[in-house]
Amino acid sequence: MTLSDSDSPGARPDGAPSALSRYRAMQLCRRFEETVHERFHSDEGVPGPLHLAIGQEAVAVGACHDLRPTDVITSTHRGHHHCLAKGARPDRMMAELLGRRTGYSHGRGGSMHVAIPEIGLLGTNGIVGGGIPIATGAAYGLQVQERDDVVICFFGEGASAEGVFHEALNLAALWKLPIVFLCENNQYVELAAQDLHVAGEIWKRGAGYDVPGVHVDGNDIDAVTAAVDAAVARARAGEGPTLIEALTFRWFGHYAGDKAAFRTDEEVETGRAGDPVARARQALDPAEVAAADAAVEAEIAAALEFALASPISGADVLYLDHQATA
Amino acid sequence: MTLSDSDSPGARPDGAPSALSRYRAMQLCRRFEETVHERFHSDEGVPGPLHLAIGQEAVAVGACHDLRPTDVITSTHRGHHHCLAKGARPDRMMAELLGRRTGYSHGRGGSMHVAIPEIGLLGTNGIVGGGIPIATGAAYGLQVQERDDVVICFFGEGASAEGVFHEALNLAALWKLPIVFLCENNQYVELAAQDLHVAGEIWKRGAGYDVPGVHVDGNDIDAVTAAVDAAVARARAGEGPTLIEALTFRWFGHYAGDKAAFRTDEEVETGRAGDPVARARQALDPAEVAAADAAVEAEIAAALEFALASPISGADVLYLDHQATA
Amino acid sequence: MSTETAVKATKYWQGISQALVEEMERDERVVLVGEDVGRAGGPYGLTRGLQDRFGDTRVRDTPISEAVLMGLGVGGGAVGLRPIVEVMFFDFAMLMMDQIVNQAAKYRYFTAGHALPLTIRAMCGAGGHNGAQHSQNIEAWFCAVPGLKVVMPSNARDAKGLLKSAVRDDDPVLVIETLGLLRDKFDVPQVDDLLIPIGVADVRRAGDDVTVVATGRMVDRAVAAAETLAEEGISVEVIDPRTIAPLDTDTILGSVARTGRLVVAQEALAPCSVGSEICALAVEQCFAELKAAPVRVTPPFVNVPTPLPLVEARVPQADTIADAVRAQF
Amino acid sequence: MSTETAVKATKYWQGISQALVEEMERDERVVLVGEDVGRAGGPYGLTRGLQDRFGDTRVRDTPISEAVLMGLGVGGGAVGLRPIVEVMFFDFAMLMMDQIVNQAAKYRYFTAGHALPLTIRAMCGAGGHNGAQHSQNIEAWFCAVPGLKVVMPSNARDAKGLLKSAVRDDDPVLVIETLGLLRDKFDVPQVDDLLIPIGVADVRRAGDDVTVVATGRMVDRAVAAAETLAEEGISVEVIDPRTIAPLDTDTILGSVARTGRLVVAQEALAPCSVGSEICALAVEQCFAELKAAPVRVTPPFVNVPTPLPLVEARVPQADTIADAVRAQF
Ligand SMILES: Cc1ncc(C[n+]2csc(CCOP(=O)(O)OP(=O)(O)O)c2C)c(N)n1
Ligand SMILES: Cc1ncc(C[n+]2csc(CCOP(=O)(O)OP(=O)(O)O)c2C)c(N)n1
Ligand SMILES: [Mg+2]
Ligand SMILES: [Mg+2]
Repeated sequence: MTLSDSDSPGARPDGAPSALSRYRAMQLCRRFEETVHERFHSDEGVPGPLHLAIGQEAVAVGACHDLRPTDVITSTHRGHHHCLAKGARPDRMMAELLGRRTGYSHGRGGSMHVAIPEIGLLGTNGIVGGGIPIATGAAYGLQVQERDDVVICFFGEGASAEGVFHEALNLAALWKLPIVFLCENNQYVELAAQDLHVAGEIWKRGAGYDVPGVHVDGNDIDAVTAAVDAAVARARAGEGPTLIEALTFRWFGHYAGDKAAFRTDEEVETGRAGDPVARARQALDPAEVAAADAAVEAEIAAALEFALASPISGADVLYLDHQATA
Repeated sequence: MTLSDSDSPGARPDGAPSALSRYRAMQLCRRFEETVHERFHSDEGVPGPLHLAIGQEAVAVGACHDLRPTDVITSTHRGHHHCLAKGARPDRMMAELLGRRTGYSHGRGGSMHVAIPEIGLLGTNGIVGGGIPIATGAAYGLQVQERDDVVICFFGEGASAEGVFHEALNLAALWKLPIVFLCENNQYVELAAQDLHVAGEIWKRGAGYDVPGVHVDGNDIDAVTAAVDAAVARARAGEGPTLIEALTFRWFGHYAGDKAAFRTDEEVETGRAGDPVARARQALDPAEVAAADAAVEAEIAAALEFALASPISGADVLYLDHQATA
Repeated sequence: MSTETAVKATKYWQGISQALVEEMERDERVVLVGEDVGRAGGPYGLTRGLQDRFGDTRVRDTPISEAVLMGLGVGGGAVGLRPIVEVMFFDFAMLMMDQIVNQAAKYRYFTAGHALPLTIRAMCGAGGHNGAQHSQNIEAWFCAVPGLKVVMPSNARDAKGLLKSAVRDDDPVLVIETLGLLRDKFDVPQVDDLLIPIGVADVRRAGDDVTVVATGRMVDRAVAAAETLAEEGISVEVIDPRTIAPLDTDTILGSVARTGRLVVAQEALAPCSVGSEICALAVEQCFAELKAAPVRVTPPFVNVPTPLPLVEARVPQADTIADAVRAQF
Repeated sequence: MSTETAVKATKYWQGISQALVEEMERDERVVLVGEDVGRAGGPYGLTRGLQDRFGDTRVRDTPISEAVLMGLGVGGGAVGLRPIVEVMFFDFAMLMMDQIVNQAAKYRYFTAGHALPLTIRAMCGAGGHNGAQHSQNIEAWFCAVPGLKVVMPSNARDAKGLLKSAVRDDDPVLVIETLGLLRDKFDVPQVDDLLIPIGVADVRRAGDDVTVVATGRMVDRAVAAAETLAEEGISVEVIDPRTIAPLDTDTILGSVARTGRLVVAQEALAPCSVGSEICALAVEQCFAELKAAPVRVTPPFVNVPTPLPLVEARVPQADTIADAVRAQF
């Protein structure tokens, strides 16, 4: 693979004032997912499951926009926005989701198995909570190497019920690891509302470990940015972990195709009203927005074109990358 | 096995005023463990590991003394006192620890594998935290059957770092299960002090789940009794779980034979000064105490005699109890 | 399968669903716990209606806490329930290994004889397009654990009958269901109480020249291969063990001793698998009768991909099995 | 093992200890994490002094949180460390299965080629008296997972040399050490850098009449049996695979093809085990050469008890192995 991931057009600050840059990054996530969502229902379709984060862009971009390529994140089964915000190339992401040879994992893995260590992305994950121990280990690795890089560990409110969340909080607090536990509360856990899953409030659980707990409006890009920047600064300074719960809303079903019929129209309307991309847009100069939108459209179009022009992955990819010697 | 476990002499209230009854139960635990400890260093010895709870008797007895046979507990690798306090027969316990055919598990399992469902003891456990999911499941079972029995889940402060502790707290709170999570903090975790293991304070972790958290002096039998009785009443009333942390002290090493040389003599002396059995004794009439002690000595002597008179378990026990059909 | 009783075309998932309803109707100690099994009617829709029918205590949605979820089965079973624990994807059992192997499987041993009537229903992702963490056939791990029984229904009749038997069994039984079969239709006999005994293999097709032992999705492929081979004059006996622990060695090895030839087809990877075990048993006990080397037909030793075409490119097809059989002669 | 180089009688635990020191000295990216590995010097005393020598960041005591403990190895390895994760008892790996099987083993696959230089050291309780939850030989589970290498040293030399090779390997390697061997002494060659290659079996004793493949504690028992049988005129070749995934099939099957007879001796239970795999491979690939039925010598299919006399009553002894060999003729 000759493509380089060093300078992704996705989310690195691009010289534009950062409010605009953040907006552009959110719009990229939004349009990327809308585009694969359309493909999903097209004839060719997407050869695997799709968990859309449409409506949750502010959490990913607010958290990742200001990170360094050497900072690390772990994502989830619903992680397109995390990947793009951390600098994944939309074209290779698109290729992976469409099962193309040029995808990040040769089109074998799809949405739940995008991992790009060279940009600090230790993977979306098919296992709920599966990224939490990895994030903790990465933070330990950074600490051992005395780097002032940090780790952001994304997980959902449903994942907060997994034992590893607690194991990680306790250990990270004991070791003062450079990590931010970012709970992306989109108010739904698979096929039901979160009332079945969360006792009490997640952000309040930090106190039991002497870890600061923060609650933030996950649809407000500035609020997320401020909360995460503070937590990241704390982590870089060696002061240990922070637990942030960002409240947002899952616009669609659990997976593309799931109608989430249990939700009332009002519920969905109210939820979508908090649209973080629209909110960010209002604060910006319409001309700049138009330019940014045009740039995003071009980038998405190019990404789709790249993916569709790439060969569909054949059986040969099954045998790759099992061992160094293989 | 013809012996009946219904009326164990161990811990059921025996008509004596309960302060004396509790004292007697603690003294039984103490003398039982001192006796197996001696055996451990004798020629014949004990054919397996021994984790002694000497010094922690008030936690087990304070929690179990007032329970019903139909109430349930789960214990740990350090659970002789829990078993006896819940009504296990000292003679069959002794036989199990000495590898005799008459032991509760035919002498195959030893100290870490004593499980007596007929008295509500779902087992000591070789897996740290292993009893926590079982306790939660038992509480669910009681709830389904609409019994007003309760579960007490014993675990150490070291075990509190296991993910299952958090999973169980969250689920028990969501479901209002009739369970008491009793953290027996003996200030040591295997071969080191607990500072390596616990961030913040364990009893404070309840708040994150809207579960009441209680901190109690684990060497004060009355304090433990009061705290547990309140939590049990709450559980029986269907009001859900309580988290109790009882602070006590591990008198000996992690296992019989371990010198725990890392501890200073002062540290050990100060810790042992809190002796819960001695404290309880002071509050009682010396004559009654003497009578209780004599009764305990007789019971322990009989238990040891029973065990030593029982055949050492032979290879035939290897094949028993793997399946109903077997 | 008796030809007298009336049969009805039934989807695999319906077989499971019917078993759940019948057993919960029959015995109020039977409960079902799992992720989204209640309010949502199950990730595959096969528990739809159960919560309305049996209440939200007996059909209970759990948080995403797999270790404690399995503990609900162990502790619940210990205090008098007959729990059914649903594992949404078999792979997630990796988060439950302690409760299954160290606790449930050893409960009767530690308690010196007390029953633990626990049924674990795990949906194996084979045949789906959910990728390397949702499609693993790890059944062999459990077949190596004393105290566990493991069944693997390959059709709707067995999915129903084995599950009903599992619920009535007094020891932990792991029922491995297969995602790729959920919407396939099979004939299911219309009897009051369809019980398929645990520990009894099913001779799907009688034959004299070679024994093919197949599990899960490979069973119907083996039968298809047998039909093709019949036209070539090769008489194939196809055996579906149904219970993979303990194996019905009388039926399986009896057939091998008679035919002298063995091909095992499975979706699990080859190393240390049920197929390895069957081959090892066959050679240990039928050496004199063997006319050719027993072989295993399995996927290559690589991860399961996500796109369906690649999934199928990786697993044995009827042709693959037929070729392996031809190579026996 | 070369007869020229000087050897020194070394305890199994010392071999492990030496490997840890040498590798941590050699490469500062190497770290050791586990329960009580630091301040206490390890549950078995074999990491004593390491923390003083390498500091409490590189030799780190963890809370009792097995899933995250393994995550330290996965995440640490992903950002540039070469972590060694100690699993106090192999059985506790049951609490780490997701991190080992779904994450570590598949890291190179998901990342399309990135290395994960992770070493997992698990102490198998075989030969100890810690009971059914601390003594299980579950090695076969891991041998069935693409992306994992599994080694099982049976002596101090291999405990040292295989561990050193594992630490330098760019993929996850599971090193299964054995409690029952810790205090046994073995000759260890005194060379600067003792590396035992992964994937290469050790022919412990050459022979012509029968091949005995033995692992862990069974290796020396197989050698003892071979010596007895030599006096009876039976020439036994004893092979210690050392690496059980991937197996050195050239050496093992080459020997079987030559002798025509195979006995596999292991402490693991029979079903779906490494022994099953070796027998299945032998019959698949050496059918024509086989003169007798390959057999497995294993404990009966029951739990591991606590008292040592019962532990030994359950596992194969040199005599058991010798009898199995005699039965081949
Ligand atoms: C260990 C594990 N358990 C269950 C699942 C099935 N599953 C996939 S996503 C999901 C819900 C996760 O909810 P949340 O953490 O809130 O993330 P969201 O889907 O809302 O983004 C579940 C239960 C899984 N993939 N892994
Ligand atoms: C899952 C698991 N991890 C580790 C161990 C080894 N181990 C046995 S006891 C123990 C310490 C437990 O500490 P704590 O919970 O405080 O109980 P205490 O020994 O103080 O009674 C450890 C680490 C184990 N038995 N099981
Ligand atoms: Mg959610
Ligand atoms: Mg403790």
